[in-house]
Amino acid sequence: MVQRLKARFGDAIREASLDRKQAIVLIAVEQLREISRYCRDEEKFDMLVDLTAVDWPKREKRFDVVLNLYSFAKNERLRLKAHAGETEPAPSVCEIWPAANWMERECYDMFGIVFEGHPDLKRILLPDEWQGHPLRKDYDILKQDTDWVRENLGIESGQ
Amino acid sequence: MIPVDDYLFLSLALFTIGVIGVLTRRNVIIMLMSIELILNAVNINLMVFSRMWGTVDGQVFAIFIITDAAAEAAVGLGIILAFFHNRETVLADEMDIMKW
Amino acid sequence: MGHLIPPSIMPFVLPVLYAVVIVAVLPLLAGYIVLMERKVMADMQARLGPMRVGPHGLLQPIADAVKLLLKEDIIPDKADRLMFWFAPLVSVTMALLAYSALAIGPAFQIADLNIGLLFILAISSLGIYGIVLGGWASNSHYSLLGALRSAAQLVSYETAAGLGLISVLLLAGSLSMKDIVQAQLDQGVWFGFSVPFGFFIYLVGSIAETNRAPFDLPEAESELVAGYMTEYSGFRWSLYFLAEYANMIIVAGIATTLFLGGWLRPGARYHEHIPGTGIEWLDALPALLTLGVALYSLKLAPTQPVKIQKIVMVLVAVLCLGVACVLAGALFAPPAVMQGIHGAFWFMAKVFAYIYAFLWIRFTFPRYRFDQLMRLGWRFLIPLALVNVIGVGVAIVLRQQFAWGPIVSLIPTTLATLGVAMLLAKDDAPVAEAQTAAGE
Amino acid sequence: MQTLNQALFIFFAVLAVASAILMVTRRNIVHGAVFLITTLLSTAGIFLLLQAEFLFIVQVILYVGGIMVLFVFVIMLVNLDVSMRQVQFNRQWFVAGALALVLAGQFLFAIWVGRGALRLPAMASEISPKNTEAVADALFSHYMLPFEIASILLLVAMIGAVVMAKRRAG
Amino acid sequence: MSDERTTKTISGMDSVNTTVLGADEIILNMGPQHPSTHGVLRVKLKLDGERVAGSECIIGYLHRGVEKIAEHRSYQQFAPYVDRMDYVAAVSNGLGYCEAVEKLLGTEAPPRARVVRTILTELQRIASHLLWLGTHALDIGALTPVFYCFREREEILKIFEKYCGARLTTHAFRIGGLQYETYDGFEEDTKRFCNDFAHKIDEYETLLTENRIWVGRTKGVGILNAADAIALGVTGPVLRASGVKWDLRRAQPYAAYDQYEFDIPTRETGDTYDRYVVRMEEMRQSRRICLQAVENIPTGPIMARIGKVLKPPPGEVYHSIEAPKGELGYYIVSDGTTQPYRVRVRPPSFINLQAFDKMAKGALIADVVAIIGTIDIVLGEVDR
Repeated sequence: MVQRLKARFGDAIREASLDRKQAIVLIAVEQLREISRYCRDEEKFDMLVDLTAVDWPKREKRFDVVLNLYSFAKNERLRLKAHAGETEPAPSVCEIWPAANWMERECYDMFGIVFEGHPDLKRILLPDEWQGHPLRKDYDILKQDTDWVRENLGIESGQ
Repeated sequence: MIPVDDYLFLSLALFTIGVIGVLTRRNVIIMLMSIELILNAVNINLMVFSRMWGTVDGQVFAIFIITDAAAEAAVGLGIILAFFHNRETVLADEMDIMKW
Repeated sequence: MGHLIPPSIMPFVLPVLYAVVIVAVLPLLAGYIVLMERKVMADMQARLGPMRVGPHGLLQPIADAVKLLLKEDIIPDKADRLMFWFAPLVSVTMALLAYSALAIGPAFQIADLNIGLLFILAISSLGIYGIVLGGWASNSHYSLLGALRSAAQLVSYETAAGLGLISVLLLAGSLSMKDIVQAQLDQGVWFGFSVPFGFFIYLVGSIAETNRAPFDLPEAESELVAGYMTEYSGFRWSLYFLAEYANMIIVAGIATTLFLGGWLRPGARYHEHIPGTGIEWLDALPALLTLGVALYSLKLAPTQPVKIQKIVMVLVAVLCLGVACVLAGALFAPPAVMQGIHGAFWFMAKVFAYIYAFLWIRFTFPRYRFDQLMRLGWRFLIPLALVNVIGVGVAIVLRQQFAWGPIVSLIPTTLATLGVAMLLAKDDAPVAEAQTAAGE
Repeated sequence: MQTLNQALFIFFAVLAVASAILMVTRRNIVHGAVFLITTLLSTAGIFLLLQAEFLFIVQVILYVGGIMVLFVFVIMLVNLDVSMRQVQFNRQWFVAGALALVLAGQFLFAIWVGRGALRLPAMASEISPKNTEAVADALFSHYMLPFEIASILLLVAMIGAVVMAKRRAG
Repeated sequence: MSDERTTKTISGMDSVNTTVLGADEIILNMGPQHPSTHGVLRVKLKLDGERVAGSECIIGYLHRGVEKIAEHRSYQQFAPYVDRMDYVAAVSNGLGYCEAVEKLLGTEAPPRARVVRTILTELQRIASHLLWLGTHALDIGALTPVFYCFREREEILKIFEKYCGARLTTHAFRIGGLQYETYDGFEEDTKRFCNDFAHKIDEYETLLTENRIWVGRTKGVGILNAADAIALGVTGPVLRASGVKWDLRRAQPYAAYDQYEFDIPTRETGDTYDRYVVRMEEMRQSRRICLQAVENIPTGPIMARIGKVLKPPPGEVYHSIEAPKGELGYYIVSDGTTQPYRVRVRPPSFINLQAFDKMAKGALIADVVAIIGTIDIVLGEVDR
């Protein structure tokens, strides 16, 4: 399956590996949308199980956008990973799998990854005016957007 | 033998109030209500004379008037609703065009 | 006693007395129906219901009443103060007024109007104003929607219930409650059995009319949060509550008088007994029943944990014992008195049975959606009622023309209405898909 | 019995006239509607005084229970508070009022002339044929045709209302 | 939902009636503390008269930042947090997490532990479905089923309490196996529960399934066809009711599910009634699994031999199980230290709730309540 992918997209496929018997394919973030469309149509990965991100602050392209796919026909799972930088936006896969809508909003809310092409990209879990993205490694666990808390809840936040 | 005049005076009073209501008020619903009032005044008269002659024809006719009032109210309110829906107003003065 | 009171107001004394009794007893009765409802609901749901206040929660209604009186009475600031105060008043007065024509026992009736039934229908149809104005005056979006919905529901189900009643009136031939019961005695059959569909339609119509059970949409907790009663609290809210339960009792009263033979003892036809000799065993039933209740509460008294609960149980036992003696004593009194007392007992027994049916239906059926409710009312109940009325008319003609028996002539009517009911019910079910599919 | 009867009549008459006046002058339509309901109920009371029980019931059920519910429904659906602020009386209210009073004067004169001529029979203790039966007989014997015409009238009104509602909702 | 058309209020009296008849939609706000939103979910409904024109779910009221906490806790310390997410089905959360970490470590729980885990998870599935049935029926107006369901659920919670001391957030499993040996009456209790549960289900069926009003209120409401379901990533009973025969316990068996046979109920139209039937059938299947499992619980150790301090080799794993609400997945990235570098939970309720907007379009207000109930969401899991 990896050969077919390499034949189709050439160098966009960075590397393919197996970690604990689970297939992982690292791809270039620019090609994310085309590769996702390919996986869904040709490779029958018709369900986007999960879309999330992992923050590696030390790398220059710090975010890993991770897509877990599942194919009903082949009863197989595939994980696409793409390195995305802090500033440049990642392509949104909402048109391919509508399920990605809320997951991408959560990634934007927690990590600050901007998904261009997303119909309504705004915070989903935190209040809209909240400053900062909590799941980033540099966002200390005790830190809180104190001014939002003070002005909305009227209490001096405990931390 | 009670004189008939008290009832007639009463129905006259209601009748005049109804007419004043129709003529002076701007709000269409109040005008419709005043018409109901006038019909009611007429009913009282009918009842009095039916009681006087001892026959029930007056009462039967009163029933017909009430059914007519019902029909008239239904259609009248339908028109008001349709009008309000389009022009957002209920005042007689602003109902100046036939087709909106 | 007659000469004591000046003759001019003599005819008014007895009705006023009855009226005072009813207005006094009603809140208590409504309170105890609430307790009965919570107890029945509890045992249907495998739990106990109110037990804490008084033995087996017997004092719960008093506790509720006191709580409601003490509760702060909030009026929304932009509410229309006059209407806000006036609306619950309307619904309570209408509910109480409707009692005047209700014939509790042969003797116990405030006013035997010869248009008794129509009078009650007219007055209860005025109850709508209490609800609609209440919803309007509290000036909140939710209560207005609730008020409009309940008004629409009441209006449409009133026609259905009214038509259900007409089919009985055709048989009874008169509007006055006393004559209807008399007709049932003469024909020897309760109208509930001779016109089963009329009874069914009236049952459904009355449930919808008092906003209960599957039709309690106006105060459906899940969406409109108590409908028109949302903004009311404290005493005002209890007025609405009292009106609802009073309506329930009235509707039960009408159903008992028309369909279950008012104050007639079951098997009343063989009633020609001579006082003091062949008293049918059925007559003794009321006395035995109350005696049983008295003994049961006596047995329970010692087991009550708290001292005052013991006293209350003993009190209840004494009360029941007294009622049992009165009922037993009446057996030997002249027939008029006996009929009066036993009549009242049987009437109340049937009313409570009917209300039990209300409660039972309330706890088994989920709630109707508003459009299904309307569709059931207009597309199913009213046509069925019309067919029923026509059927009964045909039956009466048959009876006069070919002198069939009262029962025999009604069988074709019931079959015809049954056929129509099936026909109507069949096309009801699949409508749900079509309608939502269209909405998709 | 006579004094009670007179007292009741005066009570109903005063109630009717007072609430009619209030209805016409009120700025808030809902109050107006409630006052109209009191007027209708008091006229129903007067019907009772005139021994017309069936009419009392028809008035209460049909008029107050039916038509007025329609009115209250419409009042609630109509945007009320804007109209409350506008001027309530149209410009020519003075001329209209005067004309109405002139008309009333003529009627008054007509009644005044015939004062005392007509008499009501005494309040019979028990009306021989019950009022409802009598009305029913008349309705279905002499007035068969008008009865059918009335039903057609109602049918037409219903169809009109439905068409009105459907067009609006469509 | 960008054009925020709120009702135009004319000066002075906050006019209630402007839009009751008006053409423009009204925005009805089913606030966070609405009685029937199963927790703190706020739904902004755009209403066109009685029909729902559009809806937007606003969540986040119960967000506790579980994933952030995970990065500062060791693997064992994080296990109790997992129960707090879907507090209605805590046991299956625990199972998912423990199995994910075991996969990360490359070890396997011993057979006895796997079977006991299966039994407890299936009991939890029945308990979760019972709670769903009770509250769902209550929303639609049937007052009685909720008490029957809670009476049965009480039995299951008693078994949990006897086994691990806690009823709701049980933390029953440990990474590598089980903490406690099964108490001696465990088999009898489960058998007794399963036997008398059989006719209890029939009791609910008679109360609701043929009930005309129940059918009227649920049939044809909130329809979701198979294609939309898959596209929206919906899983669990909601997906099976739309006609997709897929269950992780059969597709990718975990714990001891491969040893038992049970069938997967599916329906075609995917409306509220079908979801109700699917879940009722699932309760019966879970009961079957429990009975088969209780028959032969293998003897042997209940804990795999792993050290006190867990230091999984760097790398990542994604493991998912079939929770009562749908596919519950754990994506754990480890950097070799005792604390996980990143734990991502794939919450079934969060993604199923996304399908709410498609189901609610065109429905009536009363149906919105039924649709929220039928997706069976728990806000703890939606907000994390």
